Amino acid sequence: MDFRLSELQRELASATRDLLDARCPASVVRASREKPDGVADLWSALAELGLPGALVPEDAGGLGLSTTDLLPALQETGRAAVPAPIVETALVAVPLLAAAGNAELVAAVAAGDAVVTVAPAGEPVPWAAAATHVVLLGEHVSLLTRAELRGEPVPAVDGSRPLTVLGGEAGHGETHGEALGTEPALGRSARARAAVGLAAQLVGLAERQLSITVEYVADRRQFGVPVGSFQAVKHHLADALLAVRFARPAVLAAGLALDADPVAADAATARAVALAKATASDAADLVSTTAVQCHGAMGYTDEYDLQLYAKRGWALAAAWGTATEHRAAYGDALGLPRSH
Amino acid sequence: MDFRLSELQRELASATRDLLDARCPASVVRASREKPDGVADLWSALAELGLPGALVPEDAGGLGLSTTDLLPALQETGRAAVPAPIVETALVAVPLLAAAGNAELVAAVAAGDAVVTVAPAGEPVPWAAAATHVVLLGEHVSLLTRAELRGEPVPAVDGSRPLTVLGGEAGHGETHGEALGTEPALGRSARARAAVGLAAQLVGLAERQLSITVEYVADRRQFGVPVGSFQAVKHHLADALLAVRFARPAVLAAGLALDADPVAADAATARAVALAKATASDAADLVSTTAVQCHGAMGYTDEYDLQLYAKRGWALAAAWGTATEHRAAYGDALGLPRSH
Amino acid sequence: MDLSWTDDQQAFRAEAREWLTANVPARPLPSGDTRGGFTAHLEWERTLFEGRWAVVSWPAAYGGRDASLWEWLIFEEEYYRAGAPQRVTQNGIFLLAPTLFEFGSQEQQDTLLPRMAAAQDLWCQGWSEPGAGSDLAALTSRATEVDGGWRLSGQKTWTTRGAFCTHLFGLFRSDPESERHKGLTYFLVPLDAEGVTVRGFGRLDGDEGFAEVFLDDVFVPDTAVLGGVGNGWRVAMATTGSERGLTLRSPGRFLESTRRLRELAAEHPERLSGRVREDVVDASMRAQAYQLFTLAQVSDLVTGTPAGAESSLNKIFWSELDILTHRTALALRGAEAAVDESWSRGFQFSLAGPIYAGTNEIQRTIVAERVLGLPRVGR
Amino acid sequence: MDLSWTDDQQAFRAEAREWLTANVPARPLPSGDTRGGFTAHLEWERTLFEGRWAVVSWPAAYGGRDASLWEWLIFEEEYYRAGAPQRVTQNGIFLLAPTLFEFGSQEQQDTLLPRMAAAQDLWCQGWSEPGAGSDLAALTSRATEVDGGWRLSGQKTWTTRGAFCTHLFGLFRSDPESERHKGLTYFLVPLDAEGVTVRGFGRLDGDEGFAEVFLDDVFVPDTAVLGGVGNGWRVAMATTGSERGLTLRSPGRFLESTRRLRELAAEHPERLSGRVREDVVDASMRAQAYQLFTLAQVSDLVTGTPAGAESSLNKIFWSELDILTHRTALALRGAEAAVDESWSRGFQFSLAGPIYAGTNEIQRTIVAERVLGLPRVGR
Repeated sequence: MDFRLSELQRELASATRDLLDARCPASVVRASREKPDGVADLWSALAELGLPGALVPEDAGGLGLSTTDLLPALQETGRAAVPAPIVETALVAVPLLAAAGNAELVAAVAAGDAVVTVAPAGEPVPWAAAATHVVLLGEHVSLLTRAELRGEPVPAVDGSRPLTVLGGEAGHGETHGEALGTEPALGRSARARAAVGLAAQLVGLAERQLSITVEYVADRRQFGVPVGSFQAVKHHLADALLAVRFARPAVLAAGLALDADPVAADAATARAVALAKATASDAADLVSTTAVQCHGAMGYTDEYDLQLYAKRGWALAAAWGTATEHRAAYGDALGLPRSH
Repeated sequence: MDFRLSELQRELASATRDLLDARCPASVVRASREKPDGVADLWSALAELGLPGALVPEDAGGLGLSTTDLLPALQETGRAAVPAPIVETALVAVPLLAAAGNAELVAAVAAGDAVVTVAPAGEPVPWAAAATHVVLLGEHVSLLTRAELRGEPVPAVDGSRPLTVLGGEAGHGETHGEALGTEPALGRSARARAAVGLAAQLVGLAERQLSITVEYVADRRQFGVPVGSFQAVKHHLADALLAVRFARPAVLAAGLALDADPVAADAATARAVALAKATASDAADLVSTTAVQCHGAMGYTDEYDLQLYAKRGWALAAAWGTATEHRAAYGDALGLPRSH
Repeated sequence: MDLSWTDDQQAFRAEAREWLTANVPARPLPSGDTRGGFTAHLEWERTLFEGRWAVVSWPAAYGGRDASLWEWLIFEEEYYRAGAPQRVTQNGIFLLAPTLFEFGSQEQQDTLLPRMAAAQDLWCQGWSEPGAGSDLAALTSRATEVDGGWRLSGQKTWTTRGAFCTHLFGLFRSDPESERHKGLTYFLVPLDAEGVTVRGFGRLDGDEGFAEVFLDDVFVPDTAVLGGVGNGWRVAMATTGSERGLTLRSPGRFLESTRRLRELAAEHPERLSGRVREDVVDASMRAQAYQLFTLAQVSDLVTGTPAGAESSLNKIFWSELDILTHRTALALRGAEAAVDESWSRGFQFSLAGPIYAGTNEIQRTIVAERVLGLPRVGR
Repeated sequence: MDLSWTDDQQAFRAEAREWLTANVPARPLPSGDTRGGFTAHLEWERTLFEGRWAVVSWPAAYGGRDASLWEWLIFEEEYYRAGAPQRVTQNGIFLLAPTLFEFGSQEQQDTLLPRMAAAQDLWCQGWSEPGAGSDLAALTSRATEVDGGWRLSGQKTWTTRGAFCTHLFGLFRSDPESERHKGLTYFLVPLDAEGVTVRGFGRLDGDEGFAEVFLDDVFVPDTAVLGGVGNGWRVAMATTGSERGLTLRSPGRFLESTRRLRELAAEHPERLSGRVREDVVDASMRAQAYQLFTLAQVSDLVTGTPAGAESSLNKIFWSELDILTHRTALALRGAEAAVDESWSRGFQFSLAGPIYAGTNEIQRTIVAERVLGLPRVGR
């Protein structure tokens, strides 16, 4: 029993943070709103660090890591609101491609040459224009090249995470393009990894917003004192911190559960995943509401960076199951009846 | 359109408050915990004022009032936590007895000689030992004398509102004692009046707890200043006041809805009743939690009077439908689907 | 005690409904907080004015109908029920006009009100400054008395729709020696005056709905003073009172938004489990509770009992209801909540509710101190 | 990173489970906060002690098992899982003992700890006074130095189970010139000393679980001082740190209470709609989140990273979880919630959670100032 981060986790997370501090400040996230085709430079840098291919075996050009190994680094990609499908590529697509034996694309991912986004059945697809490939994740799991994808861009709340709504493929009741499989375990485990990867990013997003807010209220003076010296502000922010601190271990535990049960077959795994996504979504949501409120009108201003992270948080909280949906799933996994 | 209290409402409420200030201080409520047989003196005084028979026509010895006329006075009986079934007698039983043509008992109620409690199907009965009669309110509505009632006292959270659990009669699927009717409208409208009467008392209970708390925190000093000068305490109490202020008009509107639709047949009436009980229950609950918290350990002390009103509030919030149940009913009355 | 409308009031409602049904644009206008949308909304404002529905509670001489507060409430209900456009003239009509009626000279009223009603003058609010947000009394923009008038200098910010308006009302420090609430004067400033620079900037939702207004030695005549030199705080507080209370957000708005929420819910029955169904109902109930609370409040108002600090209760209530409504809508939309459309925009806008017109923290303190009588020591 | 238990830890769990299964009373004892129930609980404490399960983390010499913090957590899980009785010795074992281990002389430890473990000495906490509740530093009970010891005078109140205990630990003002946190000394006082009067009084739930302790010129020897004269505040804060954190409320307690909540839910499927089902799940999830948070925290603790102000987060979290759990249980019970039984008692007790061991308001301020680093100016 030792729930501290491993040396490897700490080092990869720290290298990721250093990279993103330099290469993905708020200005890059902001500018990406005008560049739906993606941030190729940033992706190359992430690939040099090994993140897209982190789960690819070492002999295939990857880092050979487990889901848990990667989560703290993904948290950093959340903190920086990386405007690219890193969770989708590294955590969702790679194991599906590897299982289907598409070694070529796996190698391209590890080399940084492929960017794979994922289209969950019935949900808008993020970063489709920036991706080289799209995995359709429904009853049937299949792979399209971007050229094969038919869909329409729709305006997104988070402009740095552009959305595409699919046409005929939306339901994923059949295979389009290259078949990756139809076993229920494929989709189930991929959805679980997506939820946990996003949960890690949500924790990072929450931490970022909290630190922006703490800095602001310590500095901003109203009524002759720092805004952060008011009891109401202190207590709001203490609650926000609490939510973040309790989400973090839940996310890591979900990673461990998935590594021990990669097909996500056990009820305990389902519970761990639901706990991670629900807790992290709620934490990010509470932090963003609190942050906007503690900033006053400043928090309601597009030119101020807070909103970039708040909007990414709202987008990720809504994706791959809302908090309420994950609570319902957790209850089901506990065998709790549902009634009218 | 004029939503101010009428002269009659104000005068009856004011007379009730004066009477209860004198005859039902906290010490009387406290002492009643040891007297399950009731507070006969206090009941006589309430009868002299006309409350138990308020809805009885004037030519039958009553005040000939409407439900709405009576609600502000009932709010005062809540504020004083009157340890007797005044809502059950005046608002629930009297119209049932009158409809069934039991003029004798109606006259006895108006004269202050009868105390009638009500046993809703499946719920514990309050003040059974203090009542002369019990109305069983289920699919069948019937009347028992206290001597005919079979039941066992159970310990109550609110010792000044003792509880009895019925035996065979609990389901009320058949008539016991004297039949009062089986028309659905009878039970439906009686339950609606009970809910609204309790809602009025809950508003009074909430107001009482709020005023006790405001007085305490203005006086009590910690850290060199009154506790009530801390922003956190101020904001908690502002939220509590808000809940009470928004519950009051909802309760009065439910009275008007019932007076216009005495059989509670319309969806709008169902909504008005659900709104009143849910809002008043939640207000009383928020106020009591806030009051206990703002008092610190003092609020957690049996010898301090606050708890008498808090416990009555919890008991009434749980009776005749919880806030969640009334919200579900409101949704049904709006035609909102229920799903898994 | 009576919750029914008179025949006259019902007739008024029928007339309003008929006119709105005939005139409300069939398709929603683009957001009035963008330059293009603002123009479209101005057209609508002029249509309203021509139908004499722009300012129903004002005297007929200024373009109104001398409607009672009851009729105003009815009109608001019908207005939202009809899905009519947002009122881009709101800050003038609902915030400045009550102040003009209370403190303005006859000449100010006669000159300004008709043009405001006709959406010829478009007013924005100049309260906040970079260093004075929730703490309005910290403002530093100054007014210096000169021959025949005043020179204004300073910077206002977070001015809603400031880039599209023609006039600004706001507070300036007219006594340089003064501090906090003293020595302030309420000025009325044309934005085309020499020395005024307006820069629009984006809100959270991306619309250019805010502006910074820079004033560099801007001359205004003595008639630009509203309510007397040095009386600015008292005059402004009368305005912020109406802002946070009833007139800013009437119940009709929330009755309609919760009706739309139930429509959305009916489209997503698969999501009506857990807290979501109860939240949909809760929002609907709160909208009704707000309506009833308002009816009680207006019953007092029309019989001479002022609302006072209690209007802070309105502000807290509707702003939280608005967040609940939109948060629940997004829960119903699931992953679609990430799409930029009216519910997600509305959610973002709802987050501003607890901030503008005095933060909810300030409102709670006002309620605690002025309604409950808690001691002011400490914060 | 590894969330699995070692073979030794699993063996420890199995041994604890076996012993508890064999020894936990089949029927729940009457409340330990009543005089009769307290006696029954003392018997249980002695059974625990005889099985060497009373103080698992203490040295074997004092009756413990030298168990690690991990094993302590495991024991707590098993203890609550088995439905074992409340620990009426809790205030001594979990609050005083850590202080004795840190600040006590060898003689104090050797004398007091074995008697505490064996439930021969029963300790209650003497912090609060009528004028010093959440503001502990305002206490006025005083200690006057005399030949060979001290004379204590004053009044302590809200002392949990004070009427049934034999000893009190608490703070007294030993320097009459001192103010606030200075000049305080931590004393250990036998309640049968001359000049001590104890009056029990009822809690919210009606049990006589509180006491007032009046001290009238009570003599105690110098050995009654814990941690040095004038060091009382520092010594006491070490204790309140453990109180609010982990040791007062371990995850096992909430894993068990939420398991019972789900049992109750399964008995009331007709009420599992709306918010109620989601609240049942939410409480269960929070219990698991608390367990995971604790595992992370203990991972740090056992490798030398102190918890510090972060333990305030535990206190806020478990106290709110406890209220949610019981509030949801009452919603499931509907009208039966008015009956006085374990869930309604538990609800009332849960309301004390945000008050005792430092109110949650104080904890939030601690978190904001010491963890987030917000400025202390103002309140």
